[in-house]
Amino acid sequence: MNAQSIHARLSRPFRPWLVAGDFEAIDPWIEVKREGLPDIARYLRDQRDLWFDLLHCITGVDHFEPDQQKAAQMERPPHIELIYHLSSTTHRHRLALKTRVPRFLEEEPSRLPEVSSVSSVWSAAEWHEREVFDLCGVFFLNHPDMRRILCPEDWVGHPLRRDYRLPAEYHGIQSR
Amino acid sequence: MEAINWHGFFFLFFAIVACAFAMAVVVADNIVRMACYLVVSLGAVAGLYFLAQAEFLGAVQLMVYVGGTMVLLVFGVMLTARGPLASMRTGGGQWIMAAIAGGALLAMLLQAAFSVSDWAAPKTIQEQAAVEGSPSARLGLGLMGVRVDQLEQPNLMLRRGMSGHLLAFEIISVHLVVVLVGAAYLARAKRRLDHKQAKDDQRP
Amino acid sequence: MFSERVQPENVEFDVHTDEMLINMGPQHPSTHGVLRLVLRTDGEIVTEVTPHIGYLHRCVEKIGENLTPRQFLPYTDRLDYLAGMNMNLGWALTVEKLLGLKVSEKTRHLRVIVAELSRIASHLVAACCYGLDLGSFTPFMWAFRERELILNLFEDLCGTRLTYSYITVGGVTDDLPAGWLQKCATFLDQFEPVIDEFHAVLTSNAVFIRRTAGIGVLSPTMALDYGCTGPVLRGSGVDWDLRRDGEPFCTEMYEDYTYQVIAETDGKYPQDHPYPPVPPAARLGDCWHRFYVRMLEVVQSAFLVRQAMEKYAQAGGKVDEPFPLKKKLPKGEAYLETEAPKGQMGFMIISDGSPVPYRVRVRSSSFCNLSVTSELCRGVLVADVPAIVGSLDLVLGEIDR
Amino acid sequence: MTELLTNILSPSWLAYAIAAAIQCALLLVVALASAAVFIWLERKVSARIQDRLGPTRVGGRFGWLQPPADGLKLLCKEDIIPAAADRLLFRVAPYISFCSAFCVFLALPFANGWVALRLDVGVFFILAVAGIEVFGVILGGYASGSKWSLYGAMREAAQVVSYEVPLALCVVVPVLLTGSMDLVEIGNRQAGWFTNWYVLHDPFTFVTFWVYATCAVASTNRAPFDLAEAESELVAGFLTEYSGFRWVIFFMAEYASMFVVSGLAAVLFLGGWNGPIPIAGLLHLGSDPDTATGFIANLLGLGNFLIKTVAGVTCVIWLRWTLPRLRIDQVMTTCLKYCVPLASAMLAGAVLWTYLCPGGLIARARHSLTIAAEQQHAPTQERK
Repeated sequence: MNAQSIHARLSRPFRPWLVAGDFEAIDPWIEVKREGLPDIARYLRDQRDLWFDLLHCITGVDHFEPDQQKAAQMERPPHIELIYHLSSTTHRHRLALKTRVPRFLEEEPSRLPEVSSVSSVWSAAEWHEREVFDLCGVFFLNHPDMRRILCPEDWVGHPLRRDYRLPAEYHGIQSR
Repeated sequence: MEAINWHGFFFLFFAIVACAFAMAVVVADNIVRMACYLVVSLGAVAGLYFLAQAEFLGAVQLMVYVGGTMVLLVFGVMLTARGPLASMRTGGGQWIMAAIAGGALLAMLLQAAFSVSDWAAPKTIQEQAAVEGSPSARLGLGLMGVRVDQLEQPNLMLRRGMSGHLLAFEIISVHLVVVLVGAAYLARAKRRLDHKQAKDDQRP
Repeated sequence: MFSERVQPENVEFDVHTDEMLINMGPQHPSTHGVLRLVLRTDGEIVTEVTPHIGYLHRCVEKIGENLTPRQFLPYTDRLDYLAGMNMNLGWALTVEKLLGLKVSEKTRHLRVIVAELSRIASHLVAACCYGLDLGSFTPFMWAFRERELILNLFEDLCGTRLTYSYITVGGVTDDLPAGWLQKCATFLDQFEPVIDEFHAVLTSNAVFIRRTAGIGVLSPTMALDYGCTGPVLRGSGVDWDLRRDGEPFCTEMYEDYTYQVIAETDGKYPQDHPYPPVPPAARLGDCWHRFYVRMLEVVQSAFLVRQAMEKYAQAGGKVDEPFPLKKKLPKGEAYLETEAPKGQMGFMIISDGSPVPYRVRVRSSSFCNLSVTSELCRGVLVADVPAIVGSLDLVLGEIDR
Repeated sequence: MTELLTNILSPSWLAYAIAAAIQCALLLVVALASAAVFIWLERKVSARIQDRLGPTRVGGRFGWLQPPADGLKLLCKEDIIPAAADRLLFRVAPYISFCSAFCVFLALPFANGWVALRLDVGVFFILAVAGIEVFGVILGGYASGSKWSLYGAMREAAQVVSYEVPLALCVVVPVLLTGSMDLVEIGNRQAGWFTNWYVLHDPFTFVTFWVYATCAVASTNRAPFDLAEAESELVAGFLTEYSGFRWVIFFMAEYASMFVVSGLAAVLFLGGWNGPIPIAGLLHLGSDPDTATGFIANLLGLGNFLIKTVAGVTCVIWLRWTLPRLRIDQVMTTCLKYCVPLASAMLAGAVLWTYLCPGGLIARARHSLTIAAEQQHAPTQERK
């Protein structure tokens, strides 16, 4: 099944949640609203003809430009994009599922954006979501163990945010 | 300095070690150190047995008591240790109780010791060393049912009744086997429970 | 001889000892680097294992956002440092996917040669370090003896023994030196009979079987659920290998090669060599099967190298047409997973049209394989923890990135 | 020696003390030298098994100076006592282990009558004293204040205490056949051709020997039973916190006890100082060590004993570098489910055998053949 037919397959039950899709891209993708993510994920996994049993990866991409001039040229407003790479070992088809979250919850720079976890659908998501939380600063709701995973627990900031600046010091260690 | 009594010297040495470490067991407040001192004390007693040429008894002392203390130590560590070094402090009341009990036992033993007329004065080494034959062989034969020491009994009918320590030996063996089986049974996994519930039970 | 153990999570032991929290690692002989496992133990029984990672974290993805693809290539060597060639290959193919670049036939076969040799080296380390985890030191030395020969070949090829940066975007850095194929053939000739020694001392060893069979059973569904890939997944009986089942960009490389994907299907392994039989105590998905899959894949890889050498000798075209160091990348994003020795190694590159990628993502196979540890280690004995962790074949450079 | 020194030195107590010290030193040298040789042997054997050369340069050929070099290096190492350790016990523990391993040498005969302390309960003494070695390990493991060490200590306790049972049961079999616990007596009883060795005495003793070998390896904590120091699980077990000299002492104890169990196996089952062919007996050298010929016979016996012991140690080393480690539950299962019943059965079998067929299989066969031959030769005499 290619991305287009998957999109068609999804559009019946989830039409209001499907935002966009690019079936001509190098890796065809479908973008969904973040509210619908867990349901769509479960549907993708459980439907016999879809059967996406393998979650490869969750990628968080921070679309943001710290430079004011360049920021004006950006096509889309600043946001964080989450990309879920899925495939099915039985049907041998692939899909990139995307969803968008704001960079901060309610535009408050101290609050992380939230999105529902898919770790109940694929256990693999458990660690990937922790990694996205750690590096990109997205909080996953209903996650069993939302902690930092690669950085130390007391690390400040999320390194893969475009406006991240390395702390000058960490426990007495000079970093610059 | 011509005739230094080596036997007496070693006797004193082992006796002092045994007593000193026995005291140390009482005074120490760390359970593992206690066990360690106890082992030294029991080892010194084994040394006394060797000195008295009772090698069998000495080896038994080492194997049973020292080995037993080792097991005690293991259980002490496993079952009572909270934190890396478990400590047990004795209160004043316990000291008094222990002193009364220990003193009574000591008095009794002293009385018994002095009542044996042969022990009133030390014998010469030659006399002490004159133990004919090997004691362990006789003991072993006794365990297997042959009383070597009673062979002079002239009456054959009476001799037949004295079948050595075979029965006692058997009873002890069976007893030990039962204890072993019981221990294995106790240590065995018994009930099946839901893991989560078991885990919750463990948490106070 | 030993009856099948009852699942310990369902057993309530009458004799309780104090619960103890133990740090296994980050400095521990059997965690293969700086993995830290916190064990909650009740005597010898482990009730819970929590992996803590990140001791080698250097945020390679951030580094990738500041370097052009070819500059980033040496960093990929440091991911799975036991199979640097496969890491290079994964990154090179990903960038080529973004560029829509096709490499010459000669390059393709050359890549197969080095990738499969690298797989042999990695599997040898994995399989025999596993012996070390179980307390058997000798096969480890034997494996390193063979691996040394592969490293010598690589040294002739690119001058380094560990971090090769050999396969680059658009080709490889240099063609094979003269006489290399002959050396490689000599290596394979002496290596293939040696594999049986490993089978003798590990695979069919009674103690080894007792230590691994039925331990850490990973069901196929659980393996997929946790995103386990590579030999870990195939050890659970899932017939899935990206060299055959992956994206075209990955499978094209292995077109018209014959090889078998090693996975137990219908209760038996593909058989073209007298391997030791599967012991009756082994259950599909246990440590023994994961180990066995690796040992069999080594044979397949050697077979692939032989084919590739033949094809390379006949193929035409240049091998070194590297992508310019600072050329602008086309706008777009590409994600590609390749079958690395440890599992599926994924790279993602997102470009906004500048020479430097906007975002680089590294999907590590060991990372997902490790995430299943706490599930597998519930209720096992302390000695089983190294046995299970070792069977997953982890490389911390790849996990921590 | 004591008499000699008493004659020379004026205060007899000094002479006595010096004589005792010399004897102790001799034994100590044996224990330490054997440890050094075995360390070298272990390096060489493991190297050959692993397709390496092992030490080649230190001290010229074969790297024979490697153990002293190792020792020197270890002596120069920093002596570390962890902050959480029980300092007294931590220091004492290695010595307890080594002392017990060393004391065993007291009762171990190296040739006919060449034993420091001839006890009529020699076997029992050796088992009892060797059992104390584990105490040092437990103490060291506990006193280190490290959880890995504690694990090692607990495993050691469980393992060694369990394996003492089948070990003792196996040892009882030769004792039973000899009717004595005196090791010299046991060794002498196996004099003559190798068919007189207890391992070939009857099928039960043959099996007993292998059970003994298993239990001996287990009780010395060597692979595949080296759970107490399982480096891939417990870092180094009870040795985790030890370094330098104290570590060496534990190591020495391990090698000394390897020597002891191999030597015990040689005496109990493999004829001790009696070679496969009774050369000394054929040459009529006599067995009295005070005569010159008897001395030579005893030297031959010493050679026999050492060859057998070193062969035993080599097998133990070979095992270690070949097999993976068993798990603790498997170790205990091997002991309690297989070794103990097997050893008990073999004991019972040996008792039955000696009752039904005294003198062993081959001796018995030879005996019955002689009887048959006699009967053929003199049938008429028999009738009278």
